[in-house]
Amino acid sequence: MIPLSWYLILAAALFCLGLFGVLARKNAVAILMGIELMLNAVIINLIAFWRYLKPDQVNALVFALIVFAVSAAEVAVGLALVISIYRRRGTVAADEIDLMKW
Amino acid sequence: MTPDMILFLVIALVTLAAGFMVVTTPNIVHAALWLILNLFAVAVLYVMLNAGFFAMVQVVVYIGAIAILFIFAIMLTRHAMRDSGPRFNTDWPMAAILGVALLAALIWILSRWQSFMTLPPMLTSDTDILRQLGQALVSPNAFFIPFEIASVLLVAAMIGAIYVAWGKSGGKK
Amino acid sequence: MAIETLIWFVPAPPLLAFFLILLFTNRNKALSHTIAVGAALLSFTGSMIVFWQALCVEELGKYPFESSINWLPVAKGWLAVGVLIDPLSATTLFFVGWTVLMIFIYSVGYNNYGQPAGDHDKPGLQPHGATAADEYGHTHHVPSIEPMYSRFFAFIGLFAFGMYLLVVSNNLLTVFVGWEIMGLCSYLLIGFWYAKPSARAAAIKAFITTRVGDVFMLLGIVYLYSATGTLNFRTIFSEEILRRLVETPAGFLGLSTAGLISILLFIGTVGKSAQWPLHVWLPDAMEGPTPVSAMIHAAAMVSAGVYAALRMFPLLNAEWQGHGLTPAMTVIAFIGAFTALFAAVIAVAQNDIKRVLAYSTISQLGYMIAAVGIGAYVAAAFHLVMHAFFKALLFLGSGSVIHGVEHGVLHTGEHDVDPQNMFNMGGLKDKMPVTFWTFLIGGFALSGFPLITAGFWSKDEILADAFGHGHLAVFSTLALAALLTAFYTMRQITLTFLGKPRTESAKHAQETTWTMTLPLVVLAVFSVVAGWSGIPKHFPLLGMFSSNWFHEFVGGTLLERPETVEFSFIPLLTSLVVALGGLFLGWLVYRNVPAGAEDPLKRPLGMLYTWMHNKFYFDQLYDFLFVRPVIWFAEVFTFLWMDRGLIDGILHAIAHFTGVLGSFFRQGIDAPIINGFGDLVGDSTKKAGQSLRVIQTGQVQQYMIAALIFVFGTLIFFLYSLP
Amino acid sequence: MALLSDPVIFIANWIENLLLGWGLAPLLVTIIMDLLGAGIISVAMLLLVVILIVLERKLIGRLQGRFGPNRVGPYGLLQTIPDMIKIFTKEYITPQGADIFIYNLAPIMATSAVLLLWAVIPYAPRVVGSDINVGVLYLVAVGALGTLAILLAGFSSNNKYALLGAFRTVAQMISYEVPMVLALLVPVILARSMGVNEIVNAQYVWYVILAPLATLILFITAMAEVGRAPFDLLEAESEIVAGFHIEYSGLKFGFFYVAEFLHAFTISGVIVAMFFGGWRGPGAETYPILGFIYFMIKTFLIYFGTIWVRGSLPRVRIDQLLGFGWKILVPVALTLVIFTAVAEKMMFLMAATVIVRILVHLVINLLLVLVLIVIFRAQEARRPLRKPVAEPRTVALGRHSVPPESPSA
Repeated sequence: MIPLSWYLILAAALFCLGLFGVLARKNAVAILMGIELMLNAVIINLIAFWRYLKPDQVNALVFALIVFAVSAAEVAVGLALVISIYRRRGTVAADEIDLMKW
Repeated sequence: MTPDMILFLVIALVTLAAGFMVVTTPNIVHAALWLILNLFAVAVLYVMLNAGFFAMVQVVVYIGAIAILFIFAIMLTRHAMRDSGPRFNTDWPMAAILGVALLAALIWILSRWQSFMTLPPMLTSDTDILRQLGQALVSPNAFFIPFEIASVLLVAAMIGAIYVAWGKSGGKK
Repeated sequence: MAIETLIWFVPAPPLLAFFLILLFTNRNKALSHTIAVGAALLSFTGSMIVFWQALCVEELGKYPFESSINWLPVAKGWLAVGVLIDPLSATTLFFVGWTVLMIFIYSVGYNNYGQPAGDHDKPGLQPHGATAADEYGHTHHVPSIEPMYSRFFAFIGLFAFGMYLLVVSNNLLTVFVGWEIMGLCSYLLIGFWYAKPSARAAAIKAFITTRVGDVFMLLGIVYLYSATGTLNFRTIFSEEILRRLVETPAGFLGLSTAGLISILLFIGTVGKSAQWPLHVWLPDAMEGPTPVSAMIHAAAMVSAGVYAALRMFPLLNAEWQGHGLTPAMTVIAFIGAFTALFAAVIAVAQNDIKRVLAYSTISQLGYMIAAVGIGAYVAAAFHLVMHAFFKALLFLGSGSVIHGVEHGVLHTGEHDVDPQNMFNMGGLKDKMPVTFWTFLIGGFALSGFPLITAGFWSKDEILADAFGHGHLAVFSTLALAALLTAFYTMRQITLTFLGKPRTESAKHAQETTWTMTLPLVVLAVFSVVAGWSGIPKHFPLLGMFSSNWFHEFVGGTLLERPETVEFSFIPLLTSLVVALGGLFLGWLVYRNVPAGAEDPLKRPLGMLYTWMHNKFYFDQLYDFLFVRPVIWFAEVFTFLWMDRGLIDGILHAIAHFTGVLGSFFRQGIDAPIINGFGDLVGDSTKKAGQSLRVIQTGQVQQYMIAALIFVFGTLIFFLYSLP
Repeated sequence: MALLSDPVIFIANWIENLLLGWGLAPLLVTIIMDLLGAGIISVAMLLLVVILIVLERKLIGRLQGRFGPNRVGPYGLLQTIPDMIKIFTKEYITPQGADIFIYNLAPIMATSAVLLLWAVIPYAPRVVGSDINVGVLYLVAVGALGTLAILLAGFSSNNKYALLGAFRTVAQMISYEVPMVLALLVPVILARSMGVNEIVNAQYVWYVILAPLATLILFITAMAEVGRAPFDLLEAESEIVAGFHIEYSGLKFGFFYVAEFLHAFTISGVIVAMFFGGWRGPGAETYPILGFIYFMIKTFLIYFGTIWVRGSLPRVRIDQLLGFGWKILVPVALTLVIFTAVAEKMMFLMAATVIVRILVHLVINLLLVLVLIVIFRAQEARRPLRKPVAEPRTVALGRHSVPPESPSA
């Protein structure tokens, strides 16, 4: 029997990896991938909590579903933004997209 | 050390390794592939959590839609990807430190939680959780509104994505 | 429609016409005069209806038509304005309506409606005629249409509004408003041909001179209001208010309040009715177009003066016990009588046909004022009406004559001929028959030709009153004036119509259009028949047919009906003698004056004639006494000394001081302290921003890192603050 | 007897008991059994492809008025053997600048994606790879894998035609996945379950009768998914030389080749399981071997239908393809799902009999078909006829054909 902590630690590690990706990657697409990793970690957490704490209630599952929907939407819009930025500026490097600087 | 523990460790290893590759590999296409592998592993985790439905949804949504979108985006921005610059930006050590610190903090906080080491309760086989989920999603006194809002969000995201990506040279797909 | 409401609407149409013409129809001449005459016709109809209604009421004097509305909120309660129709105003309304309508119609012809536009006419100048080619190709010089045709009708429309307002109003305030409106219009109309310097001067002269009177009248009104707290006639003329006014002394020359107010108001009348010593503006007012002259002298302004005097009659003779005049009445009677004689004397020596009429107007007004002065209320009103008719007739007739002669001038092309000088006329009887006969009737009426003309009855009544109440001085003065009146009237008629034409222009003069002759005929009829309404009862032979309706009717205005004087033959004979004698003398002296000859009276009278001819140098006197000092005061004292020297000096000093102060503030306080502080804030902000802006790299990931570090800080803080 | 009536289960139980007898842990035994079953199924399917290839080539030949392979073996039935040998012995060409890992991964993914489909399709009563309760979703998910494989292949082989083909494929597949999922929802609604096994078990009446329109849609979309004619744009030789697998050679190409054929067959199997009652047939419960036979027969019939379509219809343009998918199939499928769901719910509430249920669903489908036909007519009427570029002329002189006029004469 696997204790809950394993899943939680796994999710935490995955989340931190995604966070690192988001913070450190140059490529905007890669940043979006990092966000996907973080969302996955969240979903893992939700489902693990459902399984271990409230297996007879569907709330956690509903939340997981909504996280799915949100992540899909986020990826669609994010990638569209990346593509249009690429169209306009010819780059997808996050640190070159700094028009908002002083 | 039961087999499922071994299985879990293997899967977790795959997951973390794939995730690490995702955030570190210089080739962005490989990163996408590692992401797919990572997603698969996560789907297997769902299966191990008796959430086969979510495993399937994971595969359909993430691999069938999101990963494909990623690869599309990568290919549409390919020769920006081709220029082999540094994979990280200048202050990646700070990011690494932050990540590790966050992990430590999370683990520390979790370890202070009393039900940290709980074991999974036995699933009563007669309860079809999927049926409950479906009914909860459409029953007005449960999660009907969030469900609808999520669908609206999806539609809005679709329209917005098409609009944003619709440059002077045609649409995205 | 209730009669009171109708009264409200009587003055409205001309005002409406004024605005309509001025604002909209200024371009379209036909539409303009249609609107104006239509408005006059409306007012005329209204006033006739009102007059008829007034006739149908018994004891109108006690129960007049009156309605008023609250207009101005004053300290306590409201200042009410309203309309009042009592016998006096009804009668005035009657002749005002007729004369105004006639003058409007006349104006159409006088301003050459239907003629071509002038060759070189300019706005502000009289039309100089145009060349028109007939079907045979011959070019004729024909009169040209007035360039400012529409404007003329707008002005006389406003003028008519003022007159109607003055007549129907029931309180001194609106009377004064109408009064001033007429003053403005007289200014505008006398200066109608503003390109002529003489017209400009005359306009200014008329305006200023009448202002002098108006100021005093305003003083009187204010005094009256402060004394009684009301301006409504019937309230003022109530017993107790009059008694209070009489009993409270004014503390000025021992006059009572009533007396002082009367004199102040009367000065206004003097100004308006051109009594001596404020008579000088009226002859110069002849610079305006002839309908204007008629308007001013017959229908409107001067009558307005007398009308106001009659209106205030109960106040004037408030403290009068029947015989022995009050100081106010003495002044009035004296000025009236003197003006009558004085103006008549001047009139004898004038050559300009319109000036003669102007002076005769002054003297006739003198008659009325004198009548008012001696308390002959009904006689004054009677003469006012009659005079209005025949003087309007005379003026319009003279205008017609001038027009005919101008036509002749245009025809012959001798432009040095003054078409208004009687010595350039003569023999027009055959050229312009209608004008001649109507003018003759008017002249006889003016000179009081016995029994048939209206002037005879009115003038005779005044004389009878003067004699009957034993004011022999007034009586003799008026009689002498009557003699002179008859004389110069006959002189005018003879010089103008009888004898031989003295110039080519006179030869080629021709009768004017129907729009000008029709009013002449109508007015002629009135100036004959109107007089029969006032034949005294016990006049020999005729008296038994007469009911002396006018006396009954107008006399009813007053609270105690004035009794008619008992008949005596002396005034009757006097008037007969002076009228016929004057006429005969005039014909005798001027029956055959050859062309280019000078006035036959010149040699016998000698020095006196020159004085008369120059109006006793009153203009020069006023010029020396008032105009020059005022000009000096204005240009030297006020402008140079006061304005330039004192006020500007003070102002410049203040300005300089302010400049110094301002520069001190700028240099000493503003720049170093306030600006310094502001700049300090600004610079420090900028420096801070420059030193801080390195944080804003524009790279979202660094932002996220910063945010996360902060989150960690808070997280750790809270975790350590946990138990 | 049991062996004859139900060989698969019999053998499975035997081996399982044998292993347990060796004293292995039950979990380990299950794992071994699963692996064994998976291996058997994969091998069987890959061998089945041999038959499929011959069958298809012969049928296409017939449909096109020629003989097809007829040299090797009786009737050329063994034609595939030399082909296989040839393909095995070909050289592996790896284009320069190709992404080796992905380049090699793609064919394996393509084949395995097809093989994975068989994990949830029941061949016979109680004979199913794994009876998961979200089988339909599993089918869709694995279909996504195939898409991914093609995309990777096109991308990794560093060839613009390959990339174009991949893009086309992905666009086509993603467009047609939507109506396919909707069409798959209809049997799910009817059977009130997402498990393929339950759906098959619930088909006392074949769902093709209850939902013919859904069947048609699934058929069309399945062909599009597979990428067979008339939807074989991913390998439109006239436009993009050979599509995504232009750079592949030897066995790697063979993988794609096999994958395509097998995919078509698999989809037929899915259609059968969804709408044609799967293994259902007279006596199938008692003799499961019959069920297997029924299933194969039905599947081959459907497969024959696909071949027939492929042989008969020309290839469509890409815009026609996408327009048809998005403007017609998606709305129709959506309407159908809604109507079916509502009708099903109502009849469930009023406890209607089977006959009424069938009739109502039939009426709904027919109505939709009618509306569809009306819409088609309207569009046809609105679209202007394209005038032909040139008059068709007989090139060869036939007996009745006039001689072509020469420009000089």
